[in-house]
Amino acid sequence: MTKLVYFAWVRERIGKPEEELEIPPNVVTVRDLLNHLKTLGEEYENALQYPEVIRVALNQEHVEHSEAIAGAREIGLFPPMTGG
Amino acid sequence: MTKLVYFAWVRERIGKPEEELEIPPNVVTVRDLLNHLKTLGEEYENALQYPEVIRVALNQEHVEHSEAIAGAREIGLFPPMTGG
Amino acid sequence: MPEAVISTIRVQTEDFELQAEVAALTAGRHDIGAVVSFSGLCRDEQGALSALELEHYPGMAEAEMRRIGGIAVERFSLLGLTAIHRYGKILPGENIVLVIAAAPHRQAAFDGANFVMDFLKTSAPFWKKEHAVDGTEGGWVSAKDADGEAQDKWR
Amino acid sequence: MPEAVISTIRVQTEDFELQAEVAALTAGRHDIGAVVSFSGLCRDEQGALSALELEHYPGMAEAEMRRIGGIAVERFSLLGLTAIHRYGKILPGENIVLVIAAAPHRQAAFDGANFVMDFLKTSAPFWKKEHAVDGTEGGWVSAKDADGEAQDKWR
Repeated sequence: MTKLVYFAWVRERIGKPEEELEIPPNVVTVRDLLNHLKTLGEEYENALQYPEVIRVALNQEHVEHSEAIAGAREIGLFPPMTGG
Repeated sequence: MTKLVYFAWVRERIGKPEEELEIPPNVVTVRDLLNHLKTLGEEYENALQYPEVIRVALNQEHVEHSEAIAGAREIGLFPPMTGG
Repeated sequence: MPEAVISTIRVQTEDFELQAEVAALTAGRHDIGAVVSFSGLCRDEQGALSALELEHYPGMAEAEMRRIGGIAVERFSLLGLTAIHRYGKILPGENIVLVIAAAPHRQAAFDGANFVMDFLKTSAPFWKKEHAVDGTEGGWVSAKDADGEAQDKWR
Repeated sequence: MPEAVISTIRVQTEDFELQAEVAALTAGRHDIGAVVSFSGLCRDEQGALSALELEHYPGMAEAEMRRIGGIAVERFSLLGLTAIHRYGKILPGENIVLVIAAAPHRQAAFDGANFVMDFLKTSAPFWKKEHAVDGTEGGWVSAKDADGEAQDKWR
């Protein structure tokens, strides 16, 4: 099981701040994960409609969509940052 | 009579912070004034040995050495600024 | 020569005290010649905005601020760095973020604070939601292209 | 739209309060999104310096600071500007100068404060004399070529 955490409008659209998910073995990269999540229901499809804008952190570190997710205990999905 | 005011090492070398001077009519520009002052004694010669480094203000505004001094009530002579 | 230190990294709901944070950086030191502080405040957008709601990724926000700060300390040879970011509801006129950079000379302090702000904007996991004065949620603030471009000056 | 204002120009012997000066600039305003402060402090030059003695041209110092501030307010569309310069004897670790620039957005505030410092260094009539720890006068500080060159970035 892997912990997924969501923020800002990704969190609002998916409808929960976090969850534990079993990730299938054919899901290798961040990009694979985003495509996989979109199959889990309308709320995911809505949140991840434009996957290229979604920012992803593995174990609280920014990664590219090409990165492998193997070994990640916590995966964060969120929109581009707007702090500061 | 024109008021001359001196600062920093210009003041120290001339030996006074200010004085009133009668400026001869053939002294037209700032450059003329610096050359004239050098004739007034050793302390002026010492202070104004390298006239090109001396900064000059007419009525408390920076001017170039080519500027005419006509009409100045107060002329300030000082080294390059080192505040901030 | 005292060590270059990231003195303070904090994510908090409460406001910060500029003077106290500067004093914490400079107290007892005689090698600091320049301190630059940046305070980011909530604007009311010509009266349209009643509040900002700041969300963050706990843990990662601090880690990312510390990472950016470490790069700035090294790159600009800073003698001290403070970065504090608030979260929760913030009203117009209130502080959102504080960055302070201390250095021997002025340009390093200016560059250090400016660099940290540019990267904090696009890399630290914070998100702003607007609340309009008419009671509606104005929605999530969109990331600005200008913020990404602002980083280009550091390449 | 409130007027752009140079809120404060002061030349004084006593120290200043950073927090109070920032508050004076921002109090009651909801259009300021960024405040950048620069504090210049006296360094001890690896323990060699016991104090700086700051001399100034009374009247002209304030006028020149106001002139430089006015250019910065216009050029960077600042919403407020503070410039305070101390004179007299200043010990290592003490403040020498404070510049604060307020603007809607961050880069204008950074640039405004940076610009004012660059021009204040070379145009405001202040002079520093060093006092060495061994009791001797270290002499007048020489103007740095780097300070003239720092202005070139604003051309």
